Amino acid sequence: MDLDFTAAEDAFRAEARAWLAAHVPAAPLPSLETADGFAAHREWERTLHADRWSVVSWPEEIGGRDASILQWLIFEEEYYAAGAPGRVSQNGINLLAPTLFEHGTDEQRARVLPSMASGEVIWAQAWSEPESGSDLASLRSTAERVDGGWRLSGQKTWSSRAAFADRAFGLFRSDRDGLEAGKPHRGLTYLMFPLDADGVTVRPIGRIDGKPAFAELFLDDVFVPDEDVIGAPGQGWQVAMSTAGNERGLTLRSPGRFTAAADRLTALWRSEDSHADPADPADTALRDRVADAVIGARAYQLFTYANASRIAAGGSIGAESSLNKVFWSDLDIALHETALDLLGPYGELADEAEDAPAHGSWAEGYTFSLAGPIYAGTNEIQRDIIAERLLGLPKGRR
Amino acid sequence: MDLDFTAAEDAFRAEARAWLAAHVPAAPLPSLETADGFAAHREWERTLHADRWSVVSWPEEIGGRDASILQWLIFEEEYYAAGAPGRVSQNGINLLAPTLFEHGTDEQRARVLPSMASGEVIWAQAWSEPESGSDLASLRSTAERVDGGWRLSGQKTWSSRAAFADRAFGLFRSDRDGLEAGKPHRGLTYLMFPLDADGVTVRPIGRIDGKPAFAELFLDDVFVPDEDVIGAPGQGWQVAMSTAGNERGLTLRSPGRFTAAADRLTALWRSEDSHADPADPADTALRDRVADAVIGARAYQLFTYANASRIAAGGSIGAESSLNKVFWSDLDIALHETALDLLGPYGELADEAEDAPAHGSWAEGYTFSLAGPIYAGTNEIQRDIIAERLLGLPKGRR
Amino acid sequence: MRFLLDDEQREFARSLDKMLGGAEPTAAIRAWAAGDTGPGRALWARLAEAGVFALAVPEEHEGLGLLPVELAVSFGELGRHAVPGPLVETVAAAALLARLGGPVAAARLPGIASGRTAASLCLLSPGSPYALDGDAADAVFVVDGDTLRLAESTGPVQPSSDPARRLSRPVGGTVLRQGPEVVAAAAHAAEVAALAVAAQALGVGRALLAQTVEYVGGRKQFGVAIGSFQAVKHRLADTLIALEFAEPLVHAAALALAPGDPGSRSGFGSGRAVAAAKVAACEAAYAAARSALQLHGALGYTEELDLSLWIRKARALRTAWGTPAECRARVLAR
Amino acid sequence: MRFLLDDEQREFARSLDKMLGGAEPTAAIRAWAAGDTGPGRALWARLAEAGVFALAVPEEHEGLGLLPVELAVSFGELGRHAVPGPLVETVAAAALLARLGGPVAAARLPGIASGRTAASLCLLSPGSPYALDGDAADAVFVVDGDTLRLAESTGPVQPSSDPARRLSRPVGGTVLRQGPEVVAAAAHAAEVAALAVAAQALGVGRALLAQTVEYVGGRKQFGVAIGSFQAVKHRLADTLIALEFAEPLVHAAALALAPGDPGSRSGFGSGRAVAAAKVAACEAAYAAARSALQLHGALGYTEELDLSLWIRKARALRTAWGTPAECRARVLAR
Repeated sequence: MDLDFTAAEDAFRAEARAWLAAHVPAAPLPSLETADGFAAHREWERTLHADRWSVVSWPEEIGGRDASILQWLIFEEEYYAAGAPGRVSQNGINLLAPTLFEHGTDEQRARVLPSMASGEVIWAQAWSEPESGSDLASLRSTAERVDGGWRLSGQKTWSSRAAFADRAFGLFRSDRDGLEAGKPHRGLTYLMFPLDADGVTVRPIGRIDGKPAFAELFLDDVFVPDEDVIGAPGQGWQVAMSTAGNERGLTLRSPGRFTAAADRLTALWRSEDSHADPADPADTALRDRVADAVIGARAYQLFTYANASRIAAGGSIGAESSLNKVFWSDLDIALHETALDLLGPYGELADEAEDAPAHGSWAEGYTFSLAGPIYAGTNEIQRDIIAERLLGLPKGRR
Repeated sequence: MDLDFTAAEDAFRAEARAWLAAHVPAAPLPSLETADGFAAHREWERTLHADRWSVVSWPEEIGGRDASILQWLIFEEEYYAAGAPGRVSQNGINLLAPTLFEHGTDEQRARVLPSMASGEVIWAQAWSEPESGSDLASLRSTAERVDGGWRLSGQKTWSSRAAFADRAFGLFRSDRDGLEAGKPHRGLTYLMFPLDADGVTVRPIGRIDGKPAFAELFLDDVFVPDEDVIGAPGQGWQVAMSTAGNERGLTLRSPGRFTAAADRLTALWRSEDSHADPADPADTALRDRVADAVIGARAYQLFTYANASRIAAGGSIGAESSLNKVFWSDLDIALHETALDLLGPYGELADEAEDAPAHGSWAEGYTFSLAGPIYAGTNEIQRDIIAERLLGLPKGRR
Repeated sequence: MRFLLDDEQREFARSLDKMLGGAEPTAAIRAWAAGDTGPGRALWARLAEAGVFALAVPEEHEGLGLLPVELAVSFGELGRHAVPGPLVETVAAAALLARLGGPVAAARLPGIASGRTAASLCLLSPGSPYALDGDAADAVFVVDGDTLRLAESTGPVQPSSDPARRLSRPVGGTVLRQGPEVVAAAAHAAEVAALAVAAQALGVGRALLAQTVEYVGGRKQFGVAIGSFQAVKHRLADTLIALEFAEPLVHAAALALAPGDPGSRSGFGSGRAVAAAKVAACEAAYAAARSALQLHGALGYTEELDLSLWIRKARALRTAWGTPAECRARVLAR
Repeated sequence: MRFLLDDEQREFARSLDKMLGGAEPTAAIRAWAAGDTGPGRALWARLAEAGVFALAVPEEHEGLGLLPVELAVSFGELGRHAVPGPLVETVAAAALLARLGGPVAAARLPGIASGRTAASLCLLSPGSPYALDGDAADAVFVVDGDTLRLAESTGPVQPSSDPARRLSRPVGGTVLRQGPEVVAAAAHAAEVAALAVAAQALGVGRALLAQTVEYVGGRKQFGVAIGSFQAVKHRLADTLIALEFAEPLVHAAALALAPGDPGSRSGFGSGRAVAAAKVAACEAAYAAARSALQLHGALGYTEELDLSLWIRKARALRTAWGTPAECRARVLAR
């Protein structure tokens, strides 16, 4: 058992750190949930891609570095420690790409992945529907078989990034038999479609701070060619779920985000941020909360190292990813609440305010953290999964 | 709206305070969950009774003072502020007596209440059975009709005070029809019985600190005469429940206990207890927890004043007593955990330890507090009641 | 003792509730956040007509005297409907001027009572550098140590995470009064402000709970209403408990601020009583906001659902006029 | 990096678990609490035979060297079975003596490694005035500032709320060593002790969770297993989460204490790493105890159910060898 990095890993870290130091914008980009910010972040993806930092874990021939999970974790640690911008392309890279690697055709990979890596095409996810939040199997949007492809109809919602993105992916019901037989997971098909296609209407939805972080999609007889079906028609649920448990459980939120945030919080507490009033070191109530954030971020980092080691040793993680989800989402909120409390009267300010602290984007980070316990399966659902699958408690109506 | 006391109430408070100052034992009595302590506490009940302080809210002719709810609250505030001993007779006074006042016969009241007031007879409750904890309606112990009375058989458990008490009261199934018809609340009869009767075996059970705070009762064909049935046979559930909601919701734990405990906690935090190390006033983590205990105790006191005012104005409280139960039980644990943390390395000591703090009985108080969320309906059940009856959320399988 | 609102107070609450419910306050809030204070000022006039601001103005200045219980009752309803504007600051300014008396009080208080004057108030060090809605207020009062000023103008609006709260720094201005009486009056005004915030937070929390109870009773997942899930039930039960036990603290704090101060009888003077009410009510409201957001799922995370108006206010009230830490320290002060 | 226990370490844990499971430790705990240390010492001898104490003793003194990972693994199992006695104090004393070296080390360490010597250790100011199980130990070491003493005797037993922990104040004794090296060695010993407590707490928490999961799966109320209630499920899910995330902190703390200190690479030196592990593991175990007690209902509140042995230990470990507040301060120390 060890926590040691190889010389190659150390070199990789050093290279990433040096590149980031040279390239990360000095001033924070505008929020990626705005039109200007989205464009700026797309440009940043191009910069990353130019030096092969946008998709480090992908094969070299499509812009990656063949990085191991551990190297990816190292990159993420350095990335967030450097204060680099949020990743506007993460829906594609974290959710769609693993599915294409496992279930896509060579043609699909060759067509989709390079433009994803470069930021030329930004992807939105289109999982939820108005009546199907946590209960994803009850989807109602349809894909109707037509000559050479499918026609999509229905409504998707909470489609993150869709206000400004280029394309989207999601599940559509191509066969009602499963639904009628009480097996709603059957008869779904995994499809990709352009957001500017005929019949697609995108209605941006303002997040709680007003920024259009997601959108409703209205689909009215939208044609999608067969080449944009991933996996077999009717097998969409299996296709979507097969990559949900393993590495995706790790990559949903990388530990580097939290170790970097905990470091910024510690600096804020130590008044290294020029904005804050000096903290009284004896103010143990805030000290304890800062310490808990540091401990939590470290625990999440170590837990991830252990899982990465397990995967590297041929193991896999399944329901364990629910532990991850609950832990980081609770940690993220607590960490940001602590920051706002440290800021006293300035904690109320939006990041756009002239007086807002120079470092941290604490208001945006707090807003973002509030979504954590809701998206990607609410924490209530995750706790049910933990209790039933990891502890073996009896299933019950909830 | 006011918080004013009348001159008569002030005089009542002054009289109680003076009497307590003159009579409360200087050294704490041994724990009432031990044989010696039980005897000492019974003796203390006699002392209270001699000057009509044991049952202030009862009529004058049976040893009380006809005190209003508000006077009772005043008495309790003074009682606990004076550091007076725990009430070994509380099962009888708080649980059995209200039922006798409402459903008992004149003969029963004349026979039972005076010896309860004097501490001559100490009562244990006998509600739970091994398979019926929160699900009280599923009781299985039986009362079989015989000439002139009933014969009790079965097993009761978690009978508090029963290790040393004289008599007990509880519900027994006198008719199986309700149970078989899926209406388990029907066919129960409310009975009183002596703990030294033929056929009764009392097996004391050690609380988590080892003290025999409750007992199992094995009943083997125990004869009870008709005169010891309260209310109509078969109507025991209604008899037991009819007094459960109203004043009993207030009297289960009086606010005076918590305001006094919060004052002791504040004194401990201020190092007025000679035992404690001086607290750093800047140690805000502990300060905040002490403040929360003070605020919680005050809130509970005020909430109770409001309820007492509502009852005095002819109103009643029903499911609202579940709010009370959850609030005080959570408060009690938090308050005692804070005390133990204030005591640092001394927080681990049992109260019997030579080095234990002179004031507070913090270890015993902590142990006692842990039972709060369990007894008298677990807090899980109480939260279900709050959600369904006060918020109107749909009933569901839990 | 009759620690219950009387019929008249209840009726006052009901009539405010009814008036506000019919006045489309959410449109006024969204307009206010966008810089259009017109609908908000129209609402302000109706509140003045109902007597809300007069509750903080003595009778000799065309008010109803300081009536803290009625003030708490009305701020409960203002919170329930998330009414925008420098409501707290206006009654706190009234309390400050009333305590100081003299020509300044005579000049300003009648306008506050009648609703002509929306005031803001900024207590610097300790306090906040910002005046709430200073750009929209007719008068911005500033206390710095023992000096009371009327600000000349305010700096640029500093967006709050609750856009309906427009913060700015007061600039310059003329000295209205100087001396130790200013310090004492400002302390009194801060207590009135904290009481008003506590009452407002309680109303905000009640509204959040009510909206959430309604939502979870209707929203179905896995074939049943999510309100039948025990985890949902228990979270809302805890929300109710916190609000129910904060309410008597708010009422007691109001009594402690009433002339004659009966609250001090049980050792809870107005400073401690207000601080206890503020922390309990604001923490309860913030917890209600967190629960409302979580149980509404993604819908609760949107700005277009009116719920967001209350969620954002709950967060901001938590630190306004006394952070939780400051309040807890005050509860234990001797 | 391979941040996983290897097969040998897993097998060591399994064999200890099996041995302890067959050794009726609960009888030994109850006897120990009653002052009969016989069965506890018999268990002690078997632990020594399995090599547990040798893990803290260098090879030159008949030990296996300081092997912190294996130490953490074995204390996890000691916690899982709630083994009584001055286990932590003995390995901490070994670490202290090993760091000091010299004749004292040579005289005492072989006995510790072989299980002949059960030691207690008391670090005064800052620390605790008590030696755990000093009355049952063969040697009670006391560090006061820069002085190491061997206590002559111990005062009367001061009952702990965990009766299996027998506390007493060490009395008198001879000076074994004096100087700055004592201060440094004591600091090292305190870290080893905190690591051992953290690992033990993790085992205690795991045992509490396992017993509770089993109970709620069988116990029926309202016609169904209480483990099917969502409130019960979520509480136990949270218990598992806290334990699962404490475990890697304990392992990392062990690595940080290993000679060569690779843990310092990521900025977590042994002091911070041990403190983080201690607070996370002990809070997780205490929360597990609270959940176990609540979900067992009245049964969990009894002394006769063996569960009580773990519940009481979880509470005591929380403050032993570093309170949560001390640990959190240390995590942020530079």
